[in-house]
Amino acid sequence: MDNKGFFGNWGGAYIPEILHQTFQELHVEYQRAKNDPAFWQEYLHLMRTYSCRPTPLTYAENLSNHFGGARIFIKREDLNHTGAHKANNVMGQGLLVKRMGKKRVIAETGAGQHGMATATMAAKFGFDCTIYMGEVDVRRQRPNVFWMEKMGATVVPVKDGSRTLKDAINEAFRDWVTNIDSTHYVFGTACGPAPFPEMVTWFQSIISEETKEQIKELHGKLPARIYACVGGGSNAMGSFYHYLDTDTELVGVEAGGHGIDSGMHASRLCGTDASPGVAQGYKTMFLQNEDGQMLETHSVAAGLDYVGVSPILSDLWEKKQVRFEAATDKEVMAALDLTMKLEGIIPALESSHAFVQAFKEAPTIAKDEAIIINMSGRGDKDIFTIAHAYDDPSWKEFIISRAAEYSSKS
Amino acid sequence: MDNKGFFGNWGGAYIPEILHQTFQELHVEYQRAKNDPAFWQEYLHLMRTYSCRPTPLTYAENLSNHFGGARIFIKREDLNHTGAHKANNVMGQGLLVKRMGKKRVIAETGAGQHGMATATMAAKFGFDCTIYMGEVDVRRQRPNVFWMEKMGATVVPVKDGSRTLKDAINEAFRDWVTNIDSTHYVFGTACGPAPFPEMVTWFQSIISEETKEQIKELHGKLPARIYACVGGGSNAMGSFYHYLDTDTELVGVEAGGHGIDSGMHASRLCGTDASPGVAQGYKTMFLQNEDGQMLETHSVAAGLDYVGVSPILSDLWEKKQVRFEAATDKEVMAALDLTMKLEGIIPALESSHAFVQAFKEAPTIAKDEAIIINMSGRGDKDIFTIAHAYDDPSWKEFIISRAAEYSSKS
Amino acid sequence: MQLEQILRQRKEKKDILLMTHIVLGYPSFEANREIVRQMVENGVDCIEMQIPFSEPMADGPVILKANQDSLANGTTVAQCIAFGAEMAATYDIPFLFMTYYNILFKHGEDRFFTEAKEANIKGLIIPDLPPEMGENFFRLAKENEIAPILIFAPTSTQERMATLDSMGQGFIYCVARRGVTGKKSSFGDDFNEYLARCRNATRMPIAVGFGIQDKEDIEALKGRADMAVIGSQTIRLVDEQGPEAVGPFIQGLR
Amino acid sequence: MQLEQILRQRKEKKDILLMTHIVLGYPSFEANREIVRQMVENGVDCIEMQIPFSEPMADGPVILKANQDSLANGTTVAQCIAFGAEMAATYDIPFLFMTYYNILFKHGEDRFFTEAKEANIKGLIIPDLPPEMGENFFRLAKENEIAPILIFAPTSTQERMATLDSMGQGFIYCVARRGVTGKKSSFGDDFNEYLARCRNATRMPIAVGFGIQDKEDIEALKGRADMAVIGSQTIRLVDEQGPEAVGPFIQGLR
Ligand SMILES: Cc1ncc(COP(=O)(O)O)c(C=O)c1O
Ligand SMILES: Cc1ncc(COP(=O)(O)O)c(C=O)c1O
Repeated sequence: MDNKGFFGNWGGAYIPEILHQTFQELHVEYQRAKNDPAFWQEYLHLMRTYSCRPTPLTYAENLSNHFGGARIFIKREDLNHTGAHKANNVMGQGLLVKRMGKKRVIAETGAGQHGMATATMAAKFGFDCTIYMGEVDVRRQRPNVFWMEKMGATVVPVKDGSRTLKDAINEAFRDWVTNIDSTHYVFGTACGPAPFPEMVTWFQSIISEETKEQIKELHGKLPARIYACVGGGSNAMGSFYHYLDTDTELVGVEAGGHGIDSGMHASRLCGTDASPGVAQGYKTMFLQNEDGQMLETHSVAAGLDYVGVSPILSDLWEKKQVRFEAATDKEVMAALDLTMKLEGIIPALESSHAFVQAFKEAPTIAKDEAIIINMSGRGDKDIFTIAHAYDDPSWKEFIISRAAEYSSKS
Repeated sequence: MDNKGFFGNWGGAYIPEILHQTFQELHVEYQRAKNDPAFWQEYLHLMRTYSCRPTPLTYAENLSNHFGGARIFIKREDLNHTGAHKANNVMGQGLLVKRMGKKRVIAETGAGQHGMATATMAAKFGFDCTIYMGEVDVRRQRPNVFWMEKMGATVVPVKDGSRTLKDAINEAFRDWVTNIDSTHYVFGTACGPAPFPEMVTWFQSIISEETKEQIKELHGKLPARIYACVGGGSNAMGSFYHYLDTDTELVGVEAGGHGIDSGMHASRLCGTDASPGVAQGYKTMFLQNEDGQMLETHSVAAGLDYVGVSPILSDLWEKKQVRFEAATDKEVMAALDLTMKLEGIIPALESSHAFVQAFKEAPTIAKDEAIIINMSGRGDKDIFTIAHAYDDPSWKEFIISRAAEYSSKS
Repeated sequence: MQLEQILRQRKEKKDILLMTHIVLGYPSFEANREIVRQMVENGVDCIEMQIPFSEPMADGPVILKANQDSLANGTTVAQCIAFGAEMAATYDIPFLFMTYYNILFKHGEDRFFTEAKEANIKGLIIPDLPPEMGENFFRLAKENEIAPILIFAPTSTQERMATLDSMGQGFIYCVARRGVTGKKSSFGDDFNEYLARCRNATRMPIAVGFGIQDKEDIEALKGRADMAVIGSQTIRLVDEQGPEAVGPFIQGLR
Repeated sequence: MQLEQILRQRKEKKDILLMTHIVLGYPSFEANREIVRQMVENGVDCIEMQIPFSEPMADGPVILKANQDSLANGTTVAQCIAFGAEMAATYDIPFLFMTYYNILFKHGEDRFFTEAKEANIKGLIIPDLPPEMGENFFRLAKENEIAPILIFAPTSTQERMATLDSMGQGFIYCVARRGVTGKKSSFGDDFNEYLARCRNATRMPIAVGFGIQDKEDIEALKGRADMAVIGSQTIRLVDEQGPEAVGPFIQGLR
């Protein structure tokens, strides 16, 4: 990051003037934390005693044999508290908020994972908490909303625009400009105005800090490739970070939705539908029309269904340091299925995108090489989406009979 | 355990003759494993790389302050793979099954947790897998059934008796006597015929092996008390085991249901409704009538809703080495609520029973003492039960609208 | 006279003996009475009367359901013992109780044996009580002269059979196959070999049970076993055609 | 003539100037035309025309909805610029474009400035483009003599105000409070102190916006600000009573 928050041509901080001062303070606090070795130690202690870090690196023997190529290792962010890598970022920001002396946090959420993590952190740190969530997402992710509320957060359904993630981000910014003095906006991914992309990456880099040791222990050398799904880009940046200066090839997998040529996807760095733009406070590749209006995106995975992408990834893409691929909804369901059956592990729909690409490439990689799939989260909390996507008849019956019970009683 | 499988007056192996040989083999294999230090190392490696062990011991600062007494620590079995302590036992038995050269596993399940864990283990080890589950439980735990099936297990709804856990156990025994040669019955708790109570306890003792180190690191000395919920007794035995010869007071918390005097509960060692009996292969305190017929039990937590209890716990109860208490459904919901709000942690309904008793006692314990609550599992997979128990209106609306979608399409 | 002796005497006049099974209180004690009458009148040699238990782990679906329905009707252990006494007083064949160990344990083993003896019950079959677990039980059985009937299984080793033989009385119950009651067994080479092993391991009469359903099955056992056990099949019959179908069925078996 | 000069001239004859706001294409360009006509005829001194953007992060619900509806109607940037040109050619007051940076960026900044200049647009308000991010933008603004209007916020330090003052042209837009457009502000002591700070920090005219809704608000600003900005209030009015209500409303403001 240069001193204006750019990574090559990307990033920056395109923020309303009212936030200028707040961002100054955030920059200062972040730099102070970065330069204070005790801060990272405090962070590690928190993650170790509250959130099960280091998360395991699992050798997927059955999948490896099945594909007959590279040794497949899975980084298990599903076992992180709240079920995804999101907690890494959120807990880190929680420590910063404590240092800044603020008493209230807000966050946007799409899949609900980041909202869950933020509500959790707020409960743990004793902060007030408001979560903005597109109305569409509130509807598809009701269980997450339920838990956020139970942890004491206020969940506000956002009824503007496409009523999904990007609109929740806009709404969170609106709250922030109104309540800057008391409030910190816990940005959920490596996007947004500087210093968020770098800061979120820093917290998420705990993933690659761990895998680098783990893979050496389990495999004796660094992996040939690492695969991560790319929504905003935080789990990808986190799992790539400490390999950027190594020979390991880094592969980001975007949401191919109904296909990269269908217009129904969320692929920004793979494919040709995106173009450079500035929105939500930063410059990156956006899915937008000729006039710069953002397009609707599509993915079976709510957490990948986003118009922008980390400016750091745009930079690495431009510099060809990270390769980008896309996985379609259909491929994702198949990879999920195989992983459950062969390894007894349930990746989130988001994470399953990374599995798709790894499965495509594993057979072509030598048997003495390792690849790591970053399993960003667990899928069991997505039961409503996954059972629905599988069109499971007993699930439907179950829901219908539950509903009948509720209707007759109310 | 004496050589007939008794702990004091309790335990034994009351099994049909057809199983005699199988139990002999199991005894031999178990002893061999116990005496082979490499086995435990293999087990630890598996748990460390596949299941996030050691799970954290979390200092619950907010709860501690709230109650103003003992320092409350929470052992986080919720972060174990599949979301509960059940995996400890199942993975261990999986390793044994591999050694015995069997290719098929069966299990009973009540809450679905043990079934999930077994289906997971079977996928990981490449075993065929059949799960027996009372029809009532299949209905209340459909999400678990969905995942078990996705992991390749066959889930058989049991339509006999009370159609809950004990009937699933009977049915699993029926399968076993039919398929002894190929099949191992992965018993889910520290009950059943010897060597199950001891063997399950052995695998679960990994919990107290870990906490003993962790509490010394975080608190400098052993805890004053440890609280664990008691269904069959496996998480309790696991979290007590390495403290049995220490000054730490051990407290088991049973399901008080609608109240210990209501007849609607599952308290066997606390209260006066249970009496010694022999069923499901072992002798213990059962909730039964004058004629020895088992009674219906009640608990908001499916995993505690069982007529029997570990014979090892009956022995420790008789010898007053473990104190038993009960928590009512209502108290459980309140403790769950408080824990979510203050710590950002969602205990399973089962585990919440342990929290209830710890909360009652914490204020009376000196501030320089620690207590450990064994959080046996996570509650977020119980969304259907918990949202229902809270009578949450948005949840009902959500289910009704989902159902409407399914009804209109089918 | 004790059970083994009674059976030996009866066997003198027949190719093979027949033991049948009922679940007490199912469908009702009234029906039990009628069924027993038809059984005895049609030449059954021994009847095992199952005292229902809520957790019949070794029984298959037919008997399991009968246990449950009987309990749902309110059947008690006391009623069962009384009924057993009534039958033993009425008919001149040996009656046994079959049940699970908890029924005795909870009733009090002493008391159970005393009452069973008073009822003139000749033997007990307790499928979940292996000899290792039954020290008191076997002592009481001996004292009360009630035969503790033990089971050979296809998985039993020679050594195990020897142990069982040394502890059991009355006869040895050879289960024909792996599994629970109520499913058809096939009597192939494996079975013959198993039965030979059983015969070698004991000098008591041997009964064969589990899945014996018709005349053909019984024919196959003649000369190799002393007694054939008809279990679930009569319950099915009563369910479908009522108690009066039992007589003709039994008659048709030899 | 450049924006600052125009405003100073107009200010000579008035206690306070009035700037109003419209969202282009909302409810329609037709309606925009009528609204602008009524505004100008009733003495508005400057109009900011918002080119709609799909992500208007600094706008409150009223303007947000107007942006979305306009885009849903199919409003394009080209239409907006053409409309701006038409207005500037028709009326003798300065017209500004207000929009978010991506509209310029995607259109091409060069091209946007060229077209805006051709349209005789006097200034640009881009709330998400702080001076640090706009090197090219400020260069082009200077070259094309279009005023880049910058914003003072209640959170701005003296130092920050100095920076903004040095980069901005035309006037300084002082937002009256924290938050987004469309909510009522209160003009208490804090506000007066803030306005004094603003006045001290710049020699340009100062406009006050965010939440100005009626004559009373405007009275309160007289003598302290050079221009009052009416934003969401006219949109609400048009929504409720149609474009013809705008004239009387404006007239009633002073
Ligand atoms: C499990 C999981 N993986 C991945 C993502 C995508 O986010 P990112 O690209 O920032 O890792 C999300 C977002 O919600 C998620 O929940
Ligand atoms: C989370 C959890 N805790 C506790 C239990 C009770 O079992 P046990 O007493 O064997 O630990 C269960 C059983 O399903 C469970 O799922």
